[in-house]
Amino acid sequence: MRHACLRILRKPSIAAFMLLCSAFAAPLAAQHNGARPAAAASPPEDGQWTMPSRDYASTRYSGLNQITRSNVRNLKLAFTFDTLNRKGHEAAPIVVGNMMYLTTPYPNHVWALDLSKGGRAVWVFRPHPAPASQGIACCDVVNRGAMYANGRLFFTTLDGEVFAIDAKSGHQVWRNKIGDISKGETITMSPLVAEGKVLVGNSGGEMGVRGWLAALDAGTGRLAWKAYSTGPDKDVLIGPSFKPYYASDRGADLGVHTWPAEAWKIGGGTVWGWISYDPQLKMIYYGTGNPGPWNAQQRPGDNKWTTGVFARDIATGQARWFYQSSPHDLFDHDDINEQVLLDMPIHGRMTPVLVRPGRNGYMYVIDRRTGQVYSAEAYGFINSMDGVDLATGRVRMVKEKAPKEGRVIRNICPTASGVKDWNPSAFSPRTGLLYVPHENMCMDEGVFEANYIAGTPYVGADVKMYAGPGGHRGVFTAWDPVRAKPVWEIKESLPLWSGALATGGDVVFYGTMDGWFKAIDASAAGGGRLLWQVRLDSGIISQPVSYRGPDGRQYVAVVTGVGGWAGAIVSAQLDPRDPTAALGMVNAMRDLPGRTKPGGTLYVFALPK
Amino acid sequence: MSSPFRNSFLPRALPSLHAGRGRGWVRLSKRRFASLAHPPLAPPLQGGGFIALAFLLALAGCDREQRDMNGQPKAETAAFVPRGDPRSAEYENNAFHIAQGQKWFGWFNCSGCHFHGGGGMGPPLMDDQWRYGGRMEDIVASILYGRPNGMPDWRNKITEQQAWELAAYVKSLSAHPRQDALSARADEMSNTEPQTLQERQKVVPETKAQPSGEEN
Amino acid sequence: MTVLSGRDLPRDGEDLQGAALHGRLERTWGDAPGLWGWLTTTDHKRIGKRYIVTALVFLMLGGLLALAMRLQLARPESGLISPDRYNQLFTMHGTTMMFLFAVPVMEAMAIYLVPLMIGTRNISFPRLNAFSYYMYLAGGTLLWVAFVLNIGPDAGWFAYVPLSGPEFSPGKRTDIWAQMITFTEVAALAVAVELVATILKQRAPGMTLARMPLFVWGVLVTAFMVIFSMPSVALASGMLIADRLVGTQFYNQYEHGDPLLWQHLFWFFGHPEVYIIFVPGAGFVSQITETFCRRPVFAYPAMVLALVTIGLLAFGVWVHHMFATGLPRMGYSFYTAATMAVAIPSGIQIFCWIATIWDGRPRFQVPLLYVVAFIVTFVIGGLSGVMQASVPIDLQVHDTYFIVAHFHYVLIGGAVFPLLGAITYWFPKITGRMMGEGLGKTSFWMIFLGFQVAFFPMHLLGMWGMPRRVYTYPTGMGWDEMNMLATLGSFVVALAVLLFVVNAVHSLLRGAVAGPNPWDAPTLEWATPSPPPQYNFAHIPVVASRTPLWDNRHHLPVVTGLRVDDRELLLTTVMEARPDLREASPLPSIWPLWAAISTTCLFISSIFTPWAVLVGAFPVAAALTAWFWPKSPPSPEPVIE
Amino acid sequence: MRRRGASLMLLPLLALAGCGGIQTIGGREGREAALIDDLFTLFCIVTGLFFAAVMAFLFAAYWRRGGHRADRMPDEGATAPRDRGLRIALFAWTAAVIGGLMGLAVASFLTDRSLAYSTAAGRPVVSIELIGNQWWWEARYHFPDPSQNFRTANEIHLPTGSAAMITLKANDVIHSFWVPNLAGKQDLIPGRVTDIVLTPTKVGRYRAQCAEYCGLQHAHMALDVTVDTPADYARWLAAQTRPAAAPTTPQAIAGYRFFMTRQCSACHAVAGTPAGAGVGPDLTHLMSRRTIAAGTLPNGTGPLHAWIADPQGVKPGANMPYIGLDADELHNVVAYLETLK
Repeated sequence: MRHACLRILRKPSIAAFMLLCSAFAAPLAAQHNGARPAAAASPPEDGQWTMPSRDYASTRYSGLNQITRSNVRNLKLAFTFDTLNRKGHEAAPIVVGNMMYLTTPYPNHVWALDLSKGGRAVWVFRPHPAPASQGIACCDVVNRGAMYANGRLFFTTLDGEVFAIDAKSGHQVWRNKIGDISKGETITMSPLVAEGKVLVGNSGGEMGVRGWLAALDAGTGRLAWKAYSTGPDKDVLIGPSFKPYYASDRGADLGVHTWPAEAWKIGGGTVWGWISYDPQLKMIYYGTGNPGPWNAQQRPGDNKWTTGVFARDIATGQARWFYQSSPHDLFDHDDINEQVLLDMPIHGRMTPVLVRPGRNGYMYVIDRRTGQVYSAEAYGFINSMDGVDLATGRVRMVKEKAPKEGRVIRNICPTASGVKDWNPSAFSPRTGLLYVPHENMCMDEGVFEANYIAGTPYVGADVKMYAGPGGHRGVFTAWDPVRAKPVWEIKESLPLWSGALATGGDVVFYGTMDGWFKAIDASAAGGGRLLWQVRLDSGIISQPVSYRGPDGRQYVAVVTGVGGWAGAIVSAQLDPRDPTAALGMVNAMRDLPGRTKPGGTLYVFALPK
Repeated sequence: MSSPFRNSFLPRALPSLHAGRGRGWVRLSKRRFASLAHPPLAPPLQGGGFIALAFLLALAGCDREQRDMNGQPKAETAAFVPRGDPRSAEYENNAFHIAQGQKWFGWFNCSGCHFHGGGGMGPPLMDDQWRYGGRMEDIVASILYGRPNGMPDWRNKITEQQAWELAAYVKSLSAHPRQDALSARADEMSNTEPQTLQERQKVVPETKAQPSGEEN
Repeated sequence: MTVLSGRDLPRDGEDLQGAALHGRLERTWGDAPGLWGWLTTTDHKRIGKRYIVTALVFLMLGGLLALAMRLQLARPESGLISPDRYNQLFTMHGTTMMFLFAVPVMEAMAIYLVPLMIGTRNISFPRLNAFSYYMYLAGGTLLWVAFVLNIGPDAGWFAYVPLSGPEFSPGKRTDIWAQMITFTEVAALAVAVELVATILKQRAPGMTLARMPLFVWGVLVTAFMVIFSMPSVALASGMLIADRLVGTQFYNQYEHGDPLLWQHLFWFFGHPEVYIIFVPGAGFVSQITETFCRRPVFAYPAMVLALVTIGLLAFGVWVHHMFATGLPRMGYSFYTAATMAVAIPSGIQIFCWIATIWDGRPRFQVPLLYVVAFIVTFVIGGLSGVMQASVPIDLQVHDTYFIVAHFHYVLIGGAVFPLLGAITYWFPKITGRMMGEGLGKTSFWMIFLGFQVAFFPMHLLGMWGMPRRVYTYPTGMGWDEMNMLATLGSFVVALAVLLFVVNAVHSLLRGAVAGPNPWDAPTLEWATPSPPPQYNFAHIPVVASRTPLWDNRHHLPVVTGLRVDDRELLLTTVMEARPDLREASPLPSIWPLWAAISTTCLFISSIFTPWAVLVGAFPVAAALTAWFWPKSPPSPEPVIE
Repeated sequence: MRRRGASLMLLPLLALAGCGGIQTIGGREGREAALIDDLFTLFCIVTGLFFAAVMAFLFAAYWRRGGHRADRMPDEGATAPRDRGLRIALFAWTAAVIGGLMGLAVASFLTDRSLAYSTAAGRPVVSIELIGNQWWWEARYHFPDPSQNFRTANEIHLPTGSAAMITLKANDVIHSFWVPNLAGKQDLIPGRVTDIVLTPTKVGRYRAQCAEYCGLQHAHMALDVTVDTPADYARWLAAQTRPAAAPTTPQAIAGYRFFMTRQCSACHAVAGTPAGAGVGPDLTHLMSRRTIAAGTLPNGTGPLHAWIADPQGVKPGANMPYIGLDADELHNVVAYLETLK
């Protein structure tokens, strides 16, 4: 009830807000490229942050504009909250009304904080996931956040269970175990709830699992449909409505015939990243993970439907189209990155597209309706691929950089973690730019025959990563999706593993792995000017959010707690003397233990009253 | 411990060598000698004298090279492996067993989680931190019976001998066995500093098992 | 008679000869009595004898290994020897025969014979010579002690990586093998340098290059081959040790090292190695043929050219060991041609020896019998070698028993038969007593026939598909009978070798006393008493032909005027052997032994830790400093003072 | 001596005599082997002639006991004319040697080219990847549709009359692939990819054996080569592509359960079951093979029992460990394996 009241009360203020925004926007509009979020997928600003991606279009844009380029330097700490967990915190805080919800890494606690009481914990939900699941989580025991819908909070646990809990009381509504840790399946992703479905996929592409995306009924938790990423068409939910744009994706049972016999059963293609939803087309968009094992010589063929993006009907799960960005993936280029749903001019016509910074380093602009690739330009340094052929949709591989059994291939750029890993970018409708936190790293890779034993890693590669050209490991790029080129770049010493946040005050936020939380001038003209930064207790790999607090002020919240694939050297105390540790990431992160320490604290900032 | 030398035919002069027998000295067991005497053509020991030979024998340490491929039944390993299992010494400083362990380490995907000792999904093995104890017996127990925070149990997937060999290899990651039983590198992508050049790590007797997260 | 003039110092000459000269020379050149003298000696004959005996002991040991292998292979699926032990056996057999017997024994014979054959008083660098023997002994002992301790190498005498690398050969087995290589390389290189210097600078006046006995030519060619080929294997084994001990990546294909690098380096040594063994053998054959046919070897220039050609071709054929590795096919043709070309000088030599017999009046005593056995056997081995030069044929017979047969025909036929002949031939020179002819002939026929029975069937086994280096073979392959035959043959050979030893020991004690020249041979070593005095020659002989003793049967011209109070040697010019300089030969010294002991410690401990190289360098440096500490003014002086 | 010479003359005949064997270079059952065998025969004849010439000269010299100098001293004047005859003979001999060698070299080169020609020209119908392991062979059959690919161990099947391209890789140390009845050998070298073309011409079963020393069990690393008619070969392919059938008898079911839950499945794969490990031989069609343990034992109930009960007794050092099954487990597992037809 109270929520409803609040909402009604707020409405006028929102209107006023919008007016203000457009007033500010006027001077910017002159150089605006015309890109805007898909209207149906990005509701007007309500000061809340109900899902990690902020909206179905995955903009991660908060229209709040109290914090501006000119006053951001006055930001002060409003309150903090220690999660008592010292693993990698990748989750975004969820803000609904007066409440903030925080999910932690394994053991996947959910904290409810009352924002009206300075962030005091109201309740904590402990799901007790199986401890053994820690042993099969490839890259730290992370969790990427919960999602709020209809008074319930939906989240997943590492051992493969989906929970729905009552947002107010913290009582469990239902739970459903959909992952099997004995096969190596874990779940780390944040579920997406839309049209009464909870969409969850599995993790474990390094364990020889078979990837899938499941839709559970949001009310009961019962399985509505499950779409595998490999195997026969009926498992992949490919039917008559499947009309991929490119010829290489057409044919019967490609999920079987593009694999060696049986290999598709353990072939990966997990779904552990971001899902976007277009309420107008009723289609979801998500990427599939890498095929397993990493050693590509063990799986000749295109390895459908891994490392590509699926468009599916949300009601039935039936596939509409598919685009494979790395057929016969050589480098673990999971294609699970976010897709930002935009409407933007293509050849002079406003076209519904999704923009996805691919893990392989190409910024794909794909037609949401058909799967046609309009452009795919590199947004980072790549030497293992030589562009995307827009006629066939296939990426052109550089032969010399293809890993071969028995010989290390040196200086492959980008690394297995890609030009950009899971950490999501943000889109600001005010500037029309996409803010992409990403990496600039290269690797040496030596592959060998991997042995499949259920529930154990299935990789077959030794990797050593290191900084790419220039010696910096991270880049924060402002990308113009229409003109398909970068506007400005910020070089960061460490790879960027945190998400980005864009705000209506033309400030973008991101964090670094050594604990700096930074505010940057979002404008194209600003050139990536650093406006403000603060050093926090631990590295940041989570997703900053912005919301309007009960007091009407704009807050910016971020969780520290270094970890994840890149930060495991700190959170799991890996030994830097083994450069291949953590799939080669340790080699690139040897200096991290000296620059930060494990942590797990929520920091909330606001302008002084 | 009963003397393993009872059945040996070494001259009386030698026991002075045994007096200082720590980890480093050779165990001259009956089996050892059986295999020494057994080859049809142990050539005549020319020159040198027996004492010198015995000294060399002690120096060269044949246990280190003994290739016991059999792994025939020995006492069942109990759910936790008691201290002082005679197999500890037998496997820990034996180059062949360490090499076999190295092979199993790759085959059975130990390297998938622990990589080449630096850790990843699993904890590092080349440092001196042992969550569940760093003795051979503890390591074998960890391998065979698993540990709650993610280490799977391998009781039914590998043989006991393989577990002991794996433990020997795991110990060699921290350069713990005799230097002359260690190997420098495998024919794979270069990774850690060769064990032969590493500092031998201390074995911290046991650190309390640390559950991750606050509740376990 | 040339007289070397000089200051008023005691010199040999008309004033000083006979017993008085003998006494003076004995004092100057003699060793200290007893053990001390034994340890400090620098006499090439004493060290040569030690070398020969040690090498022959290794021959016996290697032969025992061969017998064990033949026993195991006599029957299919035999359980007599475990695979682990068998692999050590054949590795030890190959290693012992190649590194501890064949090369050392040839160099040992040269150490003993060359100074005598070219008419000088000692080998050059005699302390190095002593050092080399100790190194050789230490290397061989290291290997065999390791084998007795069940840590014998088991990766084959060729030790192909990655099998011999750190991953697939755990423990110290291969390190011991590789370090044994280092020992024997040091020893062999040292001897090679001594021999080259001795042959080029210490020949008797008048012994121009064109008058050198063919054996000396063979030794010269061999020594150069050693100098150019052995560093290759020392490098290879050094890199192997580094890979195994400190984790370098020379042979790790993952890190862009290359297993084939080993094969190239090893065979770049390994093939010349075969000729290093054969060329001195050919020298033995030439000397024996000459003596027993009463004719100088036919077409001396052709023989010399053939030896030199073989020496050169030896370095262009190594890839024929690698035809199956998949290197570029066209490149193989060159190695086919080069390998076949070796048959040309060999064929010329064979012709010349037979022509010498044809033209002469051969006395078929035991040494010449061995020559005949050599010709028959070596020709078979050589012809089967021509077959393997062909890439397609090699692809079939490579690594089969056909190859085993081939190289035993070449090595036993080409080196061991001549060696046995040579031992019989020079036995009276070395010991002063003749070897028994009857036992000699018996053992000859047993060895010769036993050898054929043992090894000819292996050709067939190879053609029938039996691969090498297998510890057993299945029944029903049709290999059983031939294997049994080979085993029987090998025991006949063993028995014959035993007879040979019995004969040698018996002759040593009871043999007929030989004069200075019992065979009426033409070369200089027979111009001095048997056994030779420590100073070799009372006066340095002067040579005017290839067969000085036949030319001047009773009055060998000599050169006098060398100091008798110092170990003075006469150095001559390289080509024409004109008197050039006199130089003092070093005195006996214990320091070569200490240097060898400290080097041994360094080498052995560097198997276990790389720091040994650093720490161990100090004692070595100390020993070498003492060794080279100048005690008298450097003395090369012109002949005419 | 004479006898030896005679037997060497018999070499070509002996080479032919090897025809009957399943592992002999005189087999001539493949195009390549026949080419090499022809060359081998040529070499035997030519080298045999040279050997005969040398022996004849040696015997002549032996019988002659020539030389007319009773004082055993060389006499330049007297030997000069004789020398001239010998010198001419030496030149003639050298010319003969050179001529013979050149002839052989050319013959060898031509044969080599025609072997290489078969590599380049024949678009291979069969494409097999053969992988050498300590101490067994893994064969992977490749097809344009990768889902048709399958693996087998210690055996290959080839059709007659078409060229088979065999790609060779080594997993650990150097091995060498050699089917003497079909062709020469080719090494498998870690880090390199080599290949060889086999063109079998005659139906039959041949034996290949590792020909490069590869460690402890080098002696027990055989490969069973079956050359089929194209029709039989197609049937075999079809059978191999099928996954394993589910076991039906209670004993086999018990064995299946054991296999899937115990040590077996950590190393071995059986297509169509959860066992997908790749470090040991693929057992999907185990019972269609003639041998087990890389030719160490014939295949069959008894040998399977023996092998599984104590692999180290049969093949010491092999990677198949002693597991210590009790009698029931052993019978069950063998019963299950016997269903893998």
